[in-house]
Amino acid sequence: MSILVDKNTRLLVQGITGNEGDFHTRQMVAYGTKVVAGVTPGKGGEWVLNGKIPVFDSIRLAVNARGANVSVIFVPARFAADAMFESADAGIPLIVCITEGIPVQDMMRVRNYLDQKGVRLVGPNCPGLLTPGEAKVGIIPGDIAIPGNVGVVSRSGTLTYEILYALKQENMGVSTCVGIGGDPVNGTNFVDCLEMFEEDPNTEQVVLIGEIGGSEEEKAAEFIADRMTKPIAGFIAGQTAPPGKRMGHAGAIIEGGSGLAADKIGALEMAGVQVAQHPEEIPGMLK
Amino acid sequence: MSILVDKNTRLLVQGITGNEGDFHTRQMVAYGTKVVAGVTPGKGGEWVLNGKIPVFDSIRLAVNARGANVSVIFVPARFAADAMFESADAGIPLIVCITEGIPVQDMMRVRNYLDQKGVRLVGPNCPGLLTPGEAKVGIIPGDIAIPGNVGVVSRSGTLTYEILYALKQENMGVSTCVGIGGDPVNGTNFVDCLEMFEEDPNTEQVVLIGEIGGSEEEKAAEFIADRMTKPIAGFIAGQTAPPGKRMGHAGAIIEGGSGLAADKIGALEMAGVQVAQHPEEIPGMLK
Amino acid sequence: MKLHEYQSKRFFAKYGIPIPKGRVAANAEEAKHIAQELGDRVVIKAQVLVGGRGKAGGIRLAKSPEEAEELAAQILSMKIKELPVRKVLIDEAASIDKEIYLGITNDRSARKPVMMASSAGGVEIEDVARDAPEKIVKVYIDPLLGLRDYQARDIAAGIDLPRDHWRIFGQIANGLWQAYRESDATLAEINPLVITSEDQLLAVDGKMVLDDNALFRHPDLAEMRDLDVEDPSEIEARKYGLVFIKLDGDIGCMVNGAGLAMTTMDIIKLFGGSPANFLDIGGGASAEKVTAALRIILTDPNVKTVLFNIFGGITRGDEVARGILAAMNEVQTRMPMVIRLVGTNAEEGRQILSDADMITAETLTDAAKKAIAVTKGDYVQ
Amino acid sequence: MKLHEYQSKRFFAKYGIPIPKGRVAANAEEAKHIAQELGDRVVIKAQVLVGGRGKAGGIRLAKSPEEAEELAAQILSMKIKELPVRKVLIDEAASIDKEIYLGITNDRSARKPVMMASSAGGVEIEDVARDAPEKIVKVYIDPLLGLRDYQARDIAAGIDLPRDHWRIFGQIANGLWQAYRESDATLAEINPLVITSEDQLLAVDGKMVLDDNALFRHPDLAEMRDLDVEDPSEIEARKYGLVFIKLDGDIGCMVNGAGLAMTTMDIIKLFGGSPANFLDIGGGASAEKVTAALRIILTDPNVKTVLFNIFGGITRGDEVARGILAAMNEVQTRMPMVIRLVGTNAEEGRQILSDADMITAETLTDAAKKAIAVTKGDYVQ
Repeated sequence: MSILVDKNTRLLVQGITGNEGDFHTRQMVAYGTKVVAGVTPGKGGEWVLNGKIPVFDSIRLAVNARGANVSVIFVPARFAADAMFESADAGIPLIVCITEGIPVQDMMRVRNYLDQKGVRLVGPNCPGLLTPGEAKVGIIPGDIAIPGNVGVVSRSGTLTYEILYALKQENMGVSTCVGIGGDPVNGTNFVDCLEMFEEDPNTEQVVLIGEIGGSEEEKAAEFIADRMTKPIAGFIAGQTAPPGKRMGHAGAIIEGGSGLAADKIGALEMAGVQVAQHPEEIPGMLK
Repeated sequence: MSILVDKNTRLLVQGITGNEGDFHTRQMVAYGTKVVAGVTPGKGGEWVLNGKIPVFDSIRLAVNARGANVSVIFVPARFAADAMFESADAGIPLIVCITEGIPVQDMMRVRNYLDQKGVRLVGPNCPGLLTPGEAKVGIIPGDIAIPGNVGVVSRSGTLTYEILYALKQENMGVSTCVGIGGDPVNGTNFVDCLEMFEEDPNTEQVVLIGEIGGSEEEKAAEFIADRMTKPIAGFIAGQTAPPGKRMGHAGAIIEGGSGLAADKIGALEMAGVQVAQHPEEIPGMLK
Repeated sequence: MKLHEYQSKRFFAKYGIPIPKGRVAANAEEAKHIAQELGDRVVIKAQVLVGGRGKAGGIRLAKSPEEAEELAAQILSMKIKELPVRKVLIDEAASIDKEIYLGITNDRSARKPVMMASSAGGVEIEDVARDAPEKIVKVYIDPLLGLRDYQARDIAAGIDLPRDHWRIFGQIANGLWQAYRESDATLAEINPLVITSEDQLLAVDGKMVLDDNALFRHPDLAEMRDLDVEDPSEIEARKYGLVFIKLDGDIGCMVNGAGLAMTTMDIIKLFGGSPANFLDIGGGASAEKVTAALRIILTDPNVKTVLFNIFGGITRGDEVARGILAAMNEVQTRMPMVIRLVGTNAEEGRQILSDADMITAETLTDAAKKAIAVTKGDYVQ
Repeated sequence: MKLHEYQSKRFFAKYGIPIPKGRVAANAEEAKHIAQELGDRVVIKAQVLVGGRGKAGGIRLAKSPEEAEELAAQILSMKIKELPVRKVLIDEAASIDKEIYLGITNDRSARKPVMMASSAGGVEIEDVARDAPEKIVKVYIDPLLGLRDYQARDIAAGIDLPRDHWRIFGQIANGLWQAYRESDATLAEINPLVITSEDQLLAVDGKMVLDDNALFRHPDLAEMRDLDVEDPSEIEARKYGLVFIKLDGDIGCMVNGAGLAMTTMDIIKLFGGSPANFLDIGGGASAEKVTAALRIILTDPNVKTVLFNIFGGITRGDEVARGILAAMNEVQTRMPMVIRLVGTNAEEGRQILSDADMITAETLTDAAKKAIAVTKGDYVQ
């Protein structure tokens, strides 16, 4: 068991013929993910990966022909909003958007539209999803995690890999790892993932990796205090970040005294989360 | 029993201090409708109808103070879309818009937004609702109908009165009369009303008054054939209307050979509806 | 309200849609000058608000300024479907490889704008819809979100547009959406959108119909209204807030409410008469409106009788009757009148009118039958 | 990206927001001319992209063109929070009866734009939020629908604006929404929006912050970027697609990934060191990017050690190591380097780097401790 993606995932890749799309499609296929179709407008009719995967001009055509149930987006930022609208309109229930640098007003429109349609979005500006041994949707390296009972949710990319790697060093396995992304307006948030992990019978404990900016960690703390029964270890990046500066991620910024790491750590600890001083402490905090 | 409005209706009047709003509020109150508040931006704090009804600057204030559950709109066409958005955002579940002449692109935005919010709209460009003996919401003259078991739904105004009047002459009573309005894009349609009448234990038969333009009568015919058990009498206005001309109502136009009265009459008759040659035949068709 | 081709195309151009170089002329000399400026081959196009200009000879190709002058003179002296040609558009002639249809209109069932395209351009979309509906591609536009890029691509793919045109087609589709949106149009149409022999996309003909109810937002567009297209009595009626549509019968109708007005026409026909018009005087029945309406009806020489059908509703019947009498007094006509009055105090109203020697009726059928009898000269009191 | 006051106000004016007459001057003489044109009393305002201009003496009232010249000269010679004043705005002075705050920003929790207003204008909204939050009125805007008229009225009522100003306030609020929307702003603010003693509403000061990610849609606005506000190394870094933020420690950091880069800084601090910067070199670790990043780090004279933290992920560790070596070769520095490499082929990578006399580490803590030791001069191999 797992959340969001598993061996029943039938994946469609938006922007499959671009550099990123091509490279990561190979990685995903190599991992065993069922990639059923690609979409690149204007390249419909081609086949990629040595003729294994058909390319379509539109999501609707791809869905009709191949029955995809998850879409992963590698298209450039200026086309990403349209890509999400297209997927949502074609009835894809789960969209994973890897693309970084999408205008925030685009994301507000997309998120509000997707909410109306009941479509789940992971990202944007995220590494995607990994259910070890079953499916890899996005760019998380497949070889740094083994199947197991730890659910991982994170706003970060390589920092997430760091955690997965540290867990693997201790021979601890992962149910699903969700990179929710570093943008200020995104899809699935911490609370959504915690709720799914709480429900998932195969997840026995959870790692939550937050960072400065926004208040999603505080909301997660509230949810944890109210609803979570499974043990949680956490880490918050950016304790030394200066205020008013975007720390790489568009969402990682301390504004008007809010979004501080200290506040987030405090809130999580109050909710009973063990907060690590550095990522390498995490495995030791889990049972 | 009845549909949409009854003695539990707590009505709010948008545009209560205008000529139309003032006049019809008096009529509605005289009929016994519970008018709990009025809204006219900039006139909050006043009281109208000899100090009986408080006026508020906004719907939210009115709803908070007086708990309205239906809103009726008498504001000018250029402000009507905003009035509907405001009511919907304030949580009013049923909006009745009397205003005529609202731009159709406004109505497309309003209707799509209201659908998202699950808000029901009756109108615009309609005479409103009358549940005889219980509530009058809009401009249907109260004295031309008596309580009874005939449900009436109509796209027209005075033509509807004509039917109510004809029924009353024969001492036949009405459960609820719904004027759905003559605009091409509106809220509640024939099928919605037929569905409610079919469910309403107090409605035993239905009168449907259509006119040229659009295809709502054809859809009604389909619904009647599939789902209605109660007897229906109908009338379609505009058999002599020339094509390409808007017959007063923005929606009453024969375009590109569609929207013809003959097609609508044919469809209804196929569905088992008795279609009258003129309105005065209607009472005789009912039991 | 319809815009002329040249107005529509200019409006489209504001939104980045490529249109041919061209200008409008009101006389042959101007047409010659414009043709000289534009160079070799020009098209002279009658600017009238009806279809079928081409068949009527209102669109001609000129190969020299002199020919342009001559053809412009011819076209400017024409009437097309009874409408005088007051202006011609002189456009640079395009060499056309392929013609596409692209339009947006309101879909009332879907309650959304719909963009339609067809690879069979240059003919009326209604004809394509009838003869080859499979050639029409449609996408519905979310009115809160607008046309999305992928939808434009879906259309391009659907009409088999070569891929190297997709990008520019997307811009044109988006421009057309913006034009439709910003003008509160009910129709915005490029027909044909051509691929030229230089492989460029070009909007060769354009048409816009605006929502009369939204013209308050577009005073600049409202000014473009061409009154030629309308019957003078319809224009006159609009001034008084009346809706009047002329028909070819002999019984003038004055009714409050559009549905009831149509019904009144229908019932006249049903009993063997013929309505001379549709006329909705709207709510109430003020002396001023009745006067204006009566004057308009009486401009029609075919009218032999006037049938009033007023459902009093909230307005009292005696007041309506007095309004009618005041109007009669003002207009001073000997035209026979049949008046049906229903509602509060209707009886008093009918009495007032009877006393003034008018024919009154209680039911709709009665009123129609009396009006028909009067018209045929066999009415007996 | 921030716009200057004069740029923001000009942009607002396009959307119908009333602003004072005024122009920008780059020297005192120009300032005098502008003051002459504008008449009696003018305000001279330093155009710098930091708050606190007023307190620093960067906003002054002049009662004559001569005084304007003098004050402009003074202000143009100032530095405000280390930023040189290169331009002054000369505005007609308004007589102010009341000051209001009106702004729009993104609410990340609500995922919607939020319009905020306060009757306590003229001070920073953050201060109002802290000291008198009840004075702030907020409405959330549906991003698909836009600001609705009733929402602007709700705001006007909420800040107790006299009713005779509601209509014009509605226009200003709608203009501000349009300006925010059309420019992809993350903040659009009028502070103060004043009621003048002539009872007019006037946007006396304006501020816009644009979304860097959306500048591709706004080339005209992107051109307005004022580079003075940024550290030169941060500007340099952007050219190479790097994100660099200078800090005041002595351990230079080069990390792939923003979260990991923050974590690297945190861990340095945790073990008693002090990071000299945040630097995210993004995905992979190409020789070109590493070279540029290294050069930027080395421009900081405080840097005593550079810590590389590269989580290889899909990129192979030996390739990363070779990239680093190539960069070293290019830059030619003797700065001590501590390199932590994880991922596929990381061991091979570390071997390559060891062979080249660099200090390598396997864990993050190990790397941080080694870098600190090197910096303090007590590193023992």
